[in-house]
Amino acid sequence: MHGYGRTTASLLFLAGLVVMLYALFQALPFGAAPMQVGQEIVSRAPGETGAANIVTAILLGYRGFDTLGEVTILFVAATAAGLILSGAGAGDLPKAPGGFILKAAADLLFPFLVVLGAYIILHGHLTPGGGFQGGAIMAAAFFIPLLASPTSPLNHSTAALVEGFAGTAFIVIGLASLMWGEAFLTPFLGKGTLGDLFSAGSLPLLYLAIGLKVGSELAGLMARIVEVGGKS
Amino acid sequence: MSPDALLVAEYLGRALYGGAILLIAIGIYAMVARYNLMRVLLGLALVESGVNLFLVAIGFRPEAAAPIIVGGVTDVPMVDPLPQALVLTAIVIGVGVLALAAALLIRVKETYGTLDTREVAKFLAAEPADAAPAAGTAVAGTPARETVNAGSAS
Amino acid sequence: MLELFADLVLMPLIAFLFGLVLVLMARRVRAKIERRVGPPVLQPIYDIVKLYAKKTQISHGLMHDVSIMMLLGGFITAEIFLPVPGLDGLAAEGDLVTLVYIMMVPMLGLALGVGSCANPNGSIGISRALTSMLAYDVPFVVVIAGALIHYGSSNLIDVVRIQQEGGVSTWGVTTMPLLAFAGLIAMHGMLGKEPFELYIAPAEIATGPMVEMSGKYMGALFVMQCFQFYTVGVLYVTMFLGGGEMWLTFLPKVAAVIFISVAITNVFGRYKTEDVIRWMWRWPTAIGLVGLAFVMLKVN
Amino acid sequence: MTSGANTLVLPIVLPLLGAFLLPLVARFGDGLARALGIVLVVVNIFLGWTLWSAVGTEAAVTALGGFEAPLGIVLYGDRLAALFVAVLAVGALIFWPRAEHGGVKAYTLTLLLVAGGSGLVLSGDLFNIFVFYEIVAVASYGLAASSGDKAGFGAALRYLVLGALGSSLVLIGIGLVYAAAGTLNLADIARLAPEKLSGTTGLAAFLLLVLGFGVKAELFPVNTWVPEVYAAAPMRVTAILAGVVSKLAMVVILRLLVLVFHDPAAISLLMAVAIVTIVAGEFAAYRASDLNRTFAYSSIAQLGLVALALTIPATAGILAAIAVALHHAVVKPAFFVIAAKWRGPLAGLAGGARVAPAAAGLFVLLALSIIGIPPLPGFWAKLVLLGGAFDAGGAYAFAAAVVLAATVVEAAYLFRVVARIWQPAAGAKPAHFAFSDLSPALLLGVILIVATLFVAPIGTALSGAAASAADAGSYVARVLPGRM
Amino acid sequence: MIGLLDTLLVLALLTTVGLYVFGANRFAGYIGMAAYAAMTVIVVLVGQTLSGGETAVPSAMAFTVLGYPMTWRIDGLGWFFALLTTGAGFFAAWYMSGEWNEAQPNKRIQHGTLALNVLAMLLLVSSGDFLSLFIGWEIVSWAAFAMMTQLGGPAATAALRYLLYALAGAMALFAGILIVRSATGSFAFEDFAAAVPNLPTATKWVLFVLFTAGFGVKMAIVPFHLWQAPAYSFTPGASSSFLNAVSARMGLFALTLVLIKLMGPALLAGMDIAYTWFDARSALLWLTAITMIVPTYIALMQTDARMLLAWHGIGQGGYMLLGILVGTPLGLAGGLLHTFNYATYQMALMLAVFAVVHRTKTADLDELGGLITRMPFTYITLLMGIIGLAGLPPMNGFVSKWMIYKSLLNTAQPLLLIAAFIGTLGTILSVYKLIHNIFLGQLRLEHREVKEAPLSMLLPMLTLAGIGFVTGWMPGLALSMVDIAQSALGIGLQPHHLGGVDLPNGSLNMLWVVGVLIAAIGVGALIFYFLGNRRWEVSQYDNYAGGHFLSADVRYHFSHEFYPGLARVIGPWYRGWVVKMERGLQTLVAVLGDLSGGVFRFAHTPFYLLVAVSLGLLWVGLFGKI
Repeated sequence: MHGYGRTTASLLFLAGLVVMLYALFQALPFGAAPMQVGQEIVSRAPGETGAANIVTAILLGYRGFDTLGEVTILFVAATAAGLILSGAGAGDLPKAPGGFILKAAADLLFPFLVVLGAYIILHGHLTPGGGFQGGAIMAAAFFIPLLASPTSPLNHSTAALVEGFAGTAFIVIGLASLMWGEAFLTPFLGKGTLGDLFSAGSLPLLYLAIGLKVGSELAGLMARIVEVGGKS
Repeated sequence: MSPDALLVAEYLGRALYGGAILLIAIGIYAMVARYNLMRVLLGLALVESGVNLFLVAIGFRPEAAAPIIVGGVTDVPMVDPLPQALVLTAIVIGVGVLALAAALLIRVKETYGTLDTREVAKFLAAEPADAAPAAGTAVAGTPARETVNAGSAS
Repeated sequence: MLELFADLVLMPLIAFLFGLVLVLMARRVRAKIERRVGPPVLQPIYDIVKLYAKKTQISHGLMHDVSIMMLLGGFITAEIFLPVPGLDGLAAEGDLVTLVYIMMVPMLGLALGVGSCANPNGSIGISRALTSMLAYDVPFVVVIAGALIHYGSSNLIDVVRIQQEGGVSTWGVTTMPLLAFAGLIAMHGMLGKEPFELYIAPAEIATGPMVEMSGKYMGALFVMQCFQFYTVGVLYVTMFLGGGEMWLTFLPKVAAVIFISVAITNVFGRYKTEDVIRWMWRWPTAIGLVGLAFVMLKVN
Repeated sequence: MTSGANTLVLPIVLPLLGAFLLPLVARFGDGLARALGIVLVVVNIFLGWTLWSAVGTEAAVTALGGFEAPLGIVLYGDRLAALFVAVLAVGALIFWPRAEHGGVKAYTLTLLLVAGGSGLVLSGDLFNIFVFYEIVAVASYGLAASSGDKAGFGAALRYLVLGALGSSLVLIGIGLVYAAAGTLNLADIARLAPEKLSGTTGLAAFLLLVLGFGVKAELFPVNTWVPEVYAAAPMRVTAILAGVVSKLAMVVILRLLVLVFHDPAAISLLMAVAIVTIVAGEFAAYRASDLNRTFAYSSIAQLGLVALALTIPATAGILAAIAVALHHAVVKPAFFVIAAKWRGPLAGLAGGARVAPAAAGLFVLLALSIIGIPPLPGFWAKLVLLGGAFDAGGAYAFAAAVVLAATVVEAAYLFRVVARIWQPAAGAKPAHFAFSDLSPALLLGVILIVATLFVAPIGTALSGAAASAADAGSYVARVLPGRM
Repeated sequence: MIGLLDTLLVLALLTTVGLYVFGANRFAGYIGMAAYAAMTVIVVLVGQTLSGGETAVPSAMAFTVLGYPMTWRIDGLGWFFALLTTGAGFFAAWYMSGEWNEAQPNKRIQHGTLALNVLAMLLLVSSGDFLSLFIGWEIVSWAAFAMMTQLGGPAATAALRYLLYALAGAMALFAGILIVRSATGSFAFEDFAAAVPNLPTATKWVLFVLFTAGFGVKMAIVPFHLWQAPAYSFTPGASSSFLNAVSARMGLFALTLVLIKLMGPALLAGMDIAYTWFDARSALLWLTAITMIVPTYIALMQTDARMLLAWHGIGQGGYMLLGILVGTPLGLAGGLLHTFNYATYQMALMLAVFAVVHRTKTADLDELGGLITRMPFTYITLLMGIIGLAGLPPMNGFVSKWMIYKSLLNTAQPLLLIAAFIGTLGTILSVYKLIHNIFLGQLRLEHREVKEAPLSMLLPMLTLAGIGFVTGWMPGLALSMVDIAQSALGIGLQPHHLGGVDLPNGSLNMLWVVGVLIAAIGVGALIFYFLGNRRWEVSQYDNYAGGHFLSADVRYHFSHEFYPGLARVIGPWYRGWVVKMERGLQTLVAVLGDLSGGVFRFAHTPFYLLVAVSLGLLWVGLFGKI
């Protein structure tokens, strides 16, 4: 395991892997995407979901359940990280303040980022972007001030509150359709006009929940790492 | 579809798949041949990127548009939207895993004082305090005296 | 029924009397070879009478006595199951295998008796005796197995009948000479003669099994020797020399068999235990196995 | 797609909902959070049971979001799924985390594990399976490190790196499948597989999927995380991971085999992996230095048995896989309960029978069952497995011979421990068991004995479940009624 | 519908439970005696039903699991072994009823495990198909294991070895019954018996090997013999004698069932081994020949009385199997009779040795001697036992050996006969050493005050020896029981009368043989007592020393290395090949274990994954369908 033996062996196997993966991928018909399901979705999505962005239609409609899982993974990761880091000696070392420029810039950036994030979330069903992207920007909005002034930590309980409610909201929206005898996550509310802000039924609501949840989770997660990471 | 487009598609395909494989290979190399856990994690991130690139590349069609309906026009050829959705999910999953990994990394460094995989492996292997290696040499032996004669002349 | 009863009485009696003759013969032959005069004719009887008449009859406990009874009882039983001319006795009720096993009873009796005498020399003697029994019995069982396969019957009456109906050409010694030869060697070992008399070895272990035997105990051993000579001789004659058609030819055959043994014994020294085993397991056994192979070829 | 089938989603979303709410509920006290978690797990048991009794041979299918089958995600609830939903919940109930190992966060992760695991077995969509697989994986990474044990972090990180790499393989595999078949719905793939996935691409996809899912399913050689994690994680986590979670990955492989990959080459690949897993596990266990590792290796071998069972054609194989998996799910957690108290080198166990007769007796019972001694349930599981193997003949007979030989090794290391336990103590005595320490294992022991008594009805029930799980045609017909 | 068999099994179950609960009671031995006696009575009743023309007595117990039916019923063969089992249980319980009981700290376990073993064996012998046979088999194995380990001590170590052998055998068996099911579609005996002649030769061979190995392990057929002697001899007390007498015979039961009843000797004889003169049956016959010789000569070298007897038990098993495999009615009767006879004298022997151990606290043949004066009745038991074991008249061991020899002669197999004889010769040497080193020679100083074994132990011993004598004198008594067993095998019965068997080419009538022998010994006694002077009993130590100094203060007993000359010749032949093979196997497993363990312990996990993926993809590329 020591010396160059492993490197050599790794390189050999790696070379083999590369060759074989390449052979494998070359056998795939590139540019002739199968489009079995894809084509059908493209043709049916506008009618069924009312979302102009077909990727969004898939994410929230056809594969909405995946998205729930995805959100959950972030939540799991955040919880697990919290669990793992809970024993670490957080914040017993004084952290260097970020300085005035950084602080002022962060304060300045905050509203812009929040608004941008909200915009991207709300237009997720119309344009590229959506809950995740927006949520990430939102998280950045809360995370940047933390980097600028490490001494004022993020309010984790608020984040958790937002997180919890957002997640609950997603599921409750999903469960709501059960009451009408429909399957879980069946879109409701009117589909509206394709391309309008208030269209695509409940999908934007889901995106909102996702955005809030992703934002709070990412912020919490990174904040935790920073809090502990400052020490070691 | 124009022959040009097909040619472009072929080269693009090679480039995209090749790039994906390269990313994966570099990532795996970092994970396999490097001893620093941080690099292992970076390698992991590379592998994930490579895989995502591969997934996106699957959905490519020459001369097709992004899967967003603009102005109600639905009959333009669009790239397969499904892999894009998948990749979006996969990216987020990767982020979560990496974040957790980072958290673990911090604890590993804190606990063992090192990020060297060899040291960590040594620590793990040595964990059962006085691991008696000879725990099973003699499964069953008769008391010494009897074994002498327990032979066979056959 | 009466005839059977007569058989049962007569057969051991004849065995004892002719055994005395055989013992006498052995001693006289030995004397002749050593250029001595040798004992008088009645010397075996004198010996036995003297021993029984001794005043102190030292016993080492009940088992010692019982062993003497087993000794005599075993041989008497053997005589009864061994057919002789005109007297079949109970030979039909137990076969050659039974006989071989019955002949082990006196051996066991002796061993137990000697053991209970609590003399280490006796125990060593018995250890050697049993070891040499293991040595000579291996070729012996090869011979027995071959003979039984050859005759197709283990009933000694049948064995005798088959040989007598066909005359000398069907005698075991002509139909299976190798087995007969191996049998002779095994028998020689069975009689405990040189070079196979390691268990007596007076210079080493004070005569071994006999060390605590005196008086009538020793006398019983003398009687046993008579029986042993007779039994072994008759067994050999029955298996290989046509058995007994009439006493006049039968007894000389028995005597001749014993004579061979006592005649050659004097030219030998004494083998060590290991050598007895090695020798017995090598030569007579090999000869016997070759003989057995011939028998099997003939049978199939 | 009856409206009743819509409740299929509940075993997934209710624990999920609970998990989201738990941090909020915890503000009103950890006890409340704990209670809520336990209630939800019990509800899941109930849901599993309901599903079991509701579906006979006809599985329940629901298309989520109302998007019909190949387009959206479907959940497919047959008896197999119901069974594992219930088993997972029962496992989580018995081994609900202790407050000292992570508190509310551990409760949350356990609930998420339950949700993810239920999704894993219920989902009928390849990518959706991957998502749930990741939920389960990430939750278990977190739980694995939750003991605060020093070795825990290193072990968990090793687990995570391997798991993440495995997930990447799964993703490549899914990519290959999608590139070839153009769909992610399992039934749809099943429909298209003979045409599109019978070649090299399909085989490669299968390889990648098996290696990827194999990380959780403890298949050799991607199971190297097992001994360290099981040794370092809190006992309750180890019990759930070894007992139930590893089986969920097997259920996925089962679905793949039944529906998609019928290629004999794929089968023989899995068989080779299974045999190596069995051998490596049993032999490594033979030389393991403490109880925890012994059981960890043993659990590897047992999952090798499950994998081997999956390769056996037709219902027999699936029945065997379910039987072995269920049996292991009962036995191994109980073993880990014992190992939790009896740590350290095996030599230190001498005198255990004196100190803790109940634990020692239970150990023997469990060992007998796992070796496969009649009339304990382990025997019937092995009977079905080996019977199927010998019926199939050829390479299967060889595999069966390996299993039988491995069983002897298994007995050697288990009963070596038993002999140790019954020896008089030399030096320090092994730990004493309080009733509460041993009670989960005792409960499992009772389950084992009850199962022995009712082996006939259980066998019948499992046969039914296996038969419906093995019926690929009915799966496709149920999910894609219009597209046959 | 509760039949006789159900009553029997329920009674055995109740006894087991009862003795496990109340075994510490001082009356436990009597409870056990009563229970086993009742069981024996039931078995006898079953025997009456069977000899009345029924082929089998069924049990109401039946299960169907996973579509496999399991049934229990007892036929003649099972009945025979059931009788041995309950009888041995009875004598063991009797032995443990009095003083023994008071001396034992763990009598509850002794009584409980004994009852458990009886129950397990009854279950086994009454199994009605391969599945119930296997279940019974496993239960028997583990019951024996429980008996060995629960009492701790050296037996536990030996038991571990036993366990591995037994389990390996059971696994072979498991494979066997599953192949049977695959080949015939069911676990039923009848289906197998009907289908086996038409199976492919390879399948027949596989089944033959698996069943022989699987059952042979329990019988300790060479080369699976290493475990038995230590495992059986270090189990304390009456339990050990029970194990010795009947436990290993369960292997014989199963072998007889499968090889003789279901497959049949003719079928085995038809399975030729290419390029040799052997077929399946003769190959196995030679294995039994080796089993008769090798363990016997290993026994000869033992220094522990229990080990010596246990090794002989293995050799004796060879005789039984030899007779049974000969496959003629005479051979079968001989083999089965030997099983019965062996049970009587082996149990008597073990009980006697344990009586000695009970009194002197040692079974070391180098540390005993001269006990004949202190324990005369134990001596008598042991004497009768060894005469039986050596197979000399007038004990019953002779009759069965005679029948086996005779069957070999009648089928013209002289080499096997020679092998059997050689085994017997070794036995004679060995048993003489046993009785000599314990009872003859000079009494050791520390044993001067040893008392005779108590009546509660003497009576069962003497009764067993008596049974051995009576069935030696009148073998017809035992042969009529053998008849019932033989009638279940379909080979035909051996005609017999009270004194033995009549054959055209050499008969045996033990009534005469024993009668004459006893009468002749009586004549010897007459000669001894009425001729010559009265005997004068001297001290045992009043010995002639041939000039050496011997005194009564220092006791001399020639017991250590009793056969030095023989040991010098055959000593080098004890190469311990089987031991070396066993060690080699252990080492192999350990090395493989370290290899696999090393993979995990020094895990560089991503590397393994890389290797696996690369190799896997290579494999896909090479073998995948393009």
